Amino acid sequence: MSKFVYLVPLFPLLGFLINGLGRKSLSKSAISLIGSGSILVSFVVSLLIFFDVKANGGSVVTLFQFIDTDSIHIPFAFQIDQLSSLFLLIITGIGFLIHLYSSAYMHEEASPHYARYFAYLNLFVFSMLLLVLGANYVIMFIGWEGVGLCSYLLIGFWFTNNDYNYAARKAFVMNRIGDLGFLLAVFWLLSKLGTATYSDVFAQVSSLSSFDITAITMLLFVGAMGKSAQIPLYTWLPDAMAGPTPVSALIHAATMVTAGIYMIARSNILYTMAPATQTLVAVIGLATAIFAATIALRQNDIKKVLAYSTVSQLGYMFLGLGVGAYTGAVFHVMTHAFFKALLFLGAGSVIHAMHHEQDIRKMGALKKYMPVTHITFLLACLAIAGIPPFSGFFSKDEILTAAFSKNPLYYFVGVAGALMTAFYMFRLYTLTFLGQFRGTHEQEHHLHESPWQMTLPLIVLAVLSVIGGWIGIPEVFVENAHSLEHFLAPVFAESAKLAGQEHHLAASQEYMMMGGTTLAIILVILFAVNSYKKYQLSEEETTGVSKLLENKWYVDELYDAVIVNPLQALAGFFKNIIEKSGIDGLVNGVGKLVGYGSRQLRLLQSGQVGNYILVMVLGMVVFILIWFNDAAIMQLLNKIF
Amino acid sequence: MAGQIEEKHMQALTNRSKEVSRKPMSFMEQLYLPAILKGMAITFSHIFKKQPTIRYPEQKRPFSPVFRGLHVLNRDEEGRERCTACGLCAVACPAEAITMEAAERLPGEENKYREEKYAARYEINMLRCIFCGLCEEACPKDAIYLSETFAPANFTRKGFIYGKNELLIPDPVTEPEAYQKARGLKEPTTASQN
Amino acid sequence: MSTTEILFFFLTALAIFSAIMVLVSKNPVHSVLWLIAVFFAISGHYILLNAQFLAIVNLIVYAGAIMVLFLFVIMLMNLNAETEPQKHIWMKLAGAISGGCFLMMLVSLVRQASELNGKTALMAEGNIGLIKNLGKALFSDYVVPFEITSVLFLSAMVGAVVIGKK
Amino acid sequence: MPIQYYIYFCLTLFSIGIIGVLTRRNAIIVFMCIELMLNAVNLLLVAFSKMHYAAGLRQDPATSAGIDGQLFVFFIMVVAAAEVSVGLAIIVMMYRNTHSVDINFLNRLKN
Amino acid sequence: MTLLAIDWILLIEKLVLIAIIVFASLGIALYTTFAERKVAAILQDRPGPNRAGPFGLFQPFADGLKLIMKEEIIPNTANRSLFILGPGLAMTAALMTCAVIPWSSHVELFGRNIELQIADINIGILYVFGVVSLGVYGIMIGGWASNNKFSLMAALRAASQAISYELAMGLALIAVLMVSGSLSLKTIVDQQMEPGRLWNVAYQPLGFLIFFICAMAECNRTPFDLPEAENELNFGYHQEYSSMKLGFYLFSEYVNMIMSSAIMACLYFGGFDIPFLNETTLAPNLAAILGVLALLTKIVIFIFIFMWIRWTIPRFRYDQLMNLGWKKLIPLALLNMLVTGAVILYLQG
Repeated sequence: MSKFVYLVPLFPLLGFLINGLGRKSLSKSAISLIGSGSILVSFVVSLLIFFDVKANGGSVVTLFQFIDTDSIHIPFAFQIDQLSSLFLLIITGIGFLIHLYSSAYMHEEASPHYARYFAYLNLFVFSMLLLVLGANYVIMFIGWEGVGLCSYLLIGFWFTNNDYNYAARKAFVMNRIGDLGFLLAVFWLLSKLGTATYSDVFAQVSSLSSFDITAITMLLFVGAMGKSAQIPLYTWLPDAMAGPTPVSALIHAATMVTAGIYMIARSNILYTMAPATQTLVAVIGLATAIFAATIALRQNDIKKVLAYSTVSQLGYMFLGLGVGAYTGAVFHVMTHAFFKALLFLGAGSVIHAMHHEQDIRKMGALKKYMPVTHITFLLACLAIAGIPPFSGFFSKDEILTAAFSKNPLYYFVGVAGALMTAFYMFRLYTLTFLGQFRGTHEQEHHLHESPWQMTLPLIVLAVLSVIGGWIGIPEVFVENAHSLEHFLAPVFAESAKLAGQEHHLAASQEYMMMGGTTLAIILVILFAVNSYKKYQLSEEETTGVSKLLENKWYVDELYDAVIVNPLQALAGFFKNIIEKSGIDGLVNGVGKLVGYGSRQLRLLQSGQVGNYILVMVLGMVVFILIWFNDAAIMQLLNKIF
Repeated sequence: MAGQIEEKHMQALTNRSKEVSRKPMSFMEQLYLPAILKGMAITFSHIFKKQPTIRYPEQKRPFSPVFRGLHVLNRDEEGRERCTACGLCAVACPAEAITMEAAERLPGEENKYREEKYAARYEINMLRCIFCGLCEEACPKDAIYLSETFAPANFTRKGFIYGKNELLIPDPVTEPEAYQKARGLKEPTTASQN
Repeated sequence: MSTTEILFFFLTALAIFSAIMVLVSKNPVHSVLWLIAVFFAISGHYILLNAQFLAIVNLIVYAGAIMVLFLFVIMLMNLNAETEPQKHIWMKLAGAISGGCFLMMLVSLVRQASELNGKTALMAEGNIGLIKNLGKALFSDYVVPFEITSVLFLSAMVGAVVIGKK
Repeated sequence: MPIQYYIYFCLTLFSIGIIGVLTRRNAIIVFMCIELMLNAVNLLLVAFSKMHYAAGLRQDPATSAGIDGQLFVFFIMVVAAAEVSVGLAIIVMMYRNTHSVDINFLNRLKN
Repeated sequence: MTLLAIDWILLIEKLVLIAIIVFASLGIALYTTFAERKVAAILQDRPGPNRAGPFGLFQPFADGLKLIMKEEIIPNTANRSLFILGPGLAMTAALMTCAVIPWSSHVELFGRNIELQIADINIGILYVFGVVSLGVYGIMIGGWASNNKFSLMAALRAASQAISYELAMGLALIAVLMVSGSLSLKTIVDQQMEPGRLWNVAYQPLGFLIFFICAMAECNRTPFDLPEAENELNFGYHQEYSSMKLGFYLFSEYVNMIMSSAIMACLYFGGFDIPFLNETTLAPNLAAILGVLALLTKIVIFIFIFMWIRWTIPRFRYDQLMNLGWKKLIPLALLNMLVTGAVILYLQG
């Protein structure tokens, strides 16, 4: 089965080509059929591969030599193992649902743009699959850049709006900063080890000095920061909500942003051997989780809330990675993919129903208009808030437990973040679905449940959000029920060996922690629902901390003041002073010199063919004279000098 | 269109006229060869056709009875000139080609001239003559008539002014054979073919 | 002196004389005709070398086709001695002198080349110039170049037509 | 016939061709002089071919040494024919544009 | 003296043969002009020239004498040397062809075996081809030297016509060469004489047709007599010519006709082969004389066909002429060549 792995990225690529080239001639139904169908086929192949891996273990499939020089051999190879097959399923599965959803959500677009959208989406899936499947950092980097490009294209999909274009550009530039780190890390690896293939790198990792490992992991983490929106490179993600909502669901919740997690999980051995980096990862992750959660508390745009929530959840994943709970991180990636995709799609459904109104203050009481969306959204909120037995509970609990065993401080800060999560999610839920409707009458009149293409993915994802966590039930509940850990064990075996036997918490302590947290969360939820149930639209200015939070801690302004403005000033200085007087003068001087010289030399070139030939013949005569009489000429010269 | 309508009303003079066809040529026609061979067969068949040529000096076409050739001044049976120089012919001539001078017959010349007056000089400018035959009709004495001789040749224009010695018929008494020949009584070889 | 030698020197003299006449003729048509004479002389040389095929091909291609084209063009343009552009006398002199120098250099080189001594070209014998042998070599060892020349011809044809149609 | 004779002869013809190119301004004559040079080379090739043949004949009576030279001549003729067709087309174009075949009129690469 | 090494007797023999053939050709050409007039007359139901001598047989001499006695006129603005060179070249090129025509097998005379062919060179057909391609010079030079635009136009027409039809002719020829495998005319004729073998026309009917048409065009015969189109070009390339120089041009046309007839006879109709007769059973001299007569008969028939066509078919228009040459005959000839090659390969297995 493994040798057919190339089919997985092939179908999205074909879909991209067909939709991209035939965008002027294909009908909308054909476009959506091709776009979604190609992902569905990929999903089926991924399933087969998954079961194959489960039964027979992983393998590496080399398609051809990509870069083949004397010192560096980089094959175009696909790594198929437990980790990548799991990600394949997430990408293609959720990807298919979102494609299906998109076919209805984007139906108002004109046919060529509709095709363009699906082509971008397919290209994105292709790149993401390449990222996940690559058997070395170079292939991964290709996919890494591919998803960056697609993200840029999709965020700026409505390119007639300039703000969206700026958002797209911001995402692109932020990602580039991270990518530079990634690229440097890959070069570092290549120069030290001469290879970028995972198996070779991990086998030879012990030959690297600790400085090298730390530097490489730091640089890789910079890459992850950019892609996975961690402090300080997180600001692009909220702005990226400019894109169509399914895009946010696919890229900014389920797949692309988890690329950083995947990359670190993939390189777990390197990180295990670099404790300093691990600590940094954990701290950054935790900081991001809290920081983003605080911002999310006061956001009023439905998608912005979800965006900051995503950033926050990503912080949790990094926390997991930082404390060595790789399985937990991956587990959270999976569950997060389910419920965050669901949330985004639900939000999309709401926005669809509200005619592109995104401000939650102007919604409310949608419960009775959109039952399916309401139920699924509620389930997702419960999942993300960490109420057992929904999926979020298990994954978040695993990370927090691991964090506690590393450092109790991590745990408490993490729990604080979780409480905030519960609060802002239910604030969102309450404002949207409960209370009374605060929008215009026209909107109220048009409120409706979304078509089946949109509700079907919601239902599927809701089911997954509910039961998705049951593959990782902690040991304390049921012995050996954590099937995900067993499945992923081979990937993290090496790290586990290095990290040594982690000391398990006592079961009672664990029960206590879970119970306490859950109780606190339920209280917070009740508080949130209660305080926002009667919410009325008011014009009064927010002040103090609220204002700070509403303005996202003024981070964008800070960046502008600290980085962007000085840089622009410097560029202005170079442009106006250095270039004008120095470089231009030099370049123009050379040009003038050459111009003068050629004006003089041009006199030689009369344009008369006869003269040229005459000179040519004379040249031949002289040449023959010298060539065949060199001895005589040398004698003559000797005599003279 | 107009042409076609006119054609309908126009009466065909012969049945050999053929309508021009502007149809694009068929493949066989584009080959040309059949048409060429047909044409060559037609020309080849002409090898065996009878030649209509009359080999002129030897063979001649028979003249019609009213043919009007060069003029002849006649004599009577005794060889005397019939012309009495009355000038009626010169008057009748529409081209004014005839001139003459009359003279009195002297005694002893009765055997030469039939009347008392005769033409001492009688000239016809053959370049002016239109061979209308009016002189012949005007002559009261049957002295001038138009023969079957035609297409005279000469080196100078003067030579075409025929005098009496060119015009007078040979004497039937002294040169009977030449006379017979000039009268056309003794048939020369004429064209047997038509 | 054998007949071959007499013929050789005769043809050589004819060729060189005609070639010079090509240069000095003021009338382009005369130049063309003298050039044809050169080609005839060279064909004669080919026959002396028993390269019959080349001799006749030389005639057909050069005299029969190429020079007809030249003549054609000259006649079409109605070029004659009066319209013939003339170079400055100094340029002519310079050209003649440098060409002469070139000839002198090469001749002196050949004179120095001792490995040529005693080498002769086989006259009036040998069958490699016969069409049979040439054909065999052409269609076995040189078949690819031969095919390529056909492509060259085609492109030349197309090129000439395109240029001429403008 | 000694090969030097042929070399001298062909060099002479070649040089006459060069002098023609140098001294004439009529593009057609220049072109003809180039043909003259090509012919000189052709003749020399045939002469060399027969020289090699003569050398080869001493070892092997059935030799075909030197046949390449004659084939090269053949190819040169082919190329010359192609060259002439295109070249004359260009000259005709030039004449149409400038009403002259003077190469000195062609001292600009534009127009 | 090494000059003595030349086979003098052979030289004399060849010179005599050349003289005979040249004069015979001229004689035949002389009478061909007469025949032309006679045939035209017969095809048009008239007797034709019949005054000079019995049946007008001395007519060609009268014509020749008239041409010679006419005043020589060289136009003032004409290029003198080329004006004179033109007809000479035309005549020379026309006569040169006869060098490779095998008039018959050999005769035995004075104990010598004399071949009735001036030179049996192994590339005979190519030689013919080369000479034919030179024939156009006579016309072009004459037309240009006259300094008359009609002459020049006619000359250019003649040249382009000759070049165009040479191609198709050569392609048709190649098919014959593929059948015979030799370029020597003598060999080709001998092959056709072999018992049990048909004349080449049986194998190459299309090729013959193309060759025939091209030969007509090369000789500037009607319907391809565009260079002499009186109604468009007054008289053609020899408009300014008079006297014997004009005679040369007219004559060379007839000589060309004879030579092309002879070549067609050799290539396609067995040359001097007498059908249904095995020549080897006869005495060599008798066979040779009969052979010459046979060849002459074939030539006469061809000439008759030439004239027959001339007096049947009207002249082509110029574009029709070019279309026929380039768009019909050349593709046809190529096709013929292709089919011939395929069949030969098939027969060889």
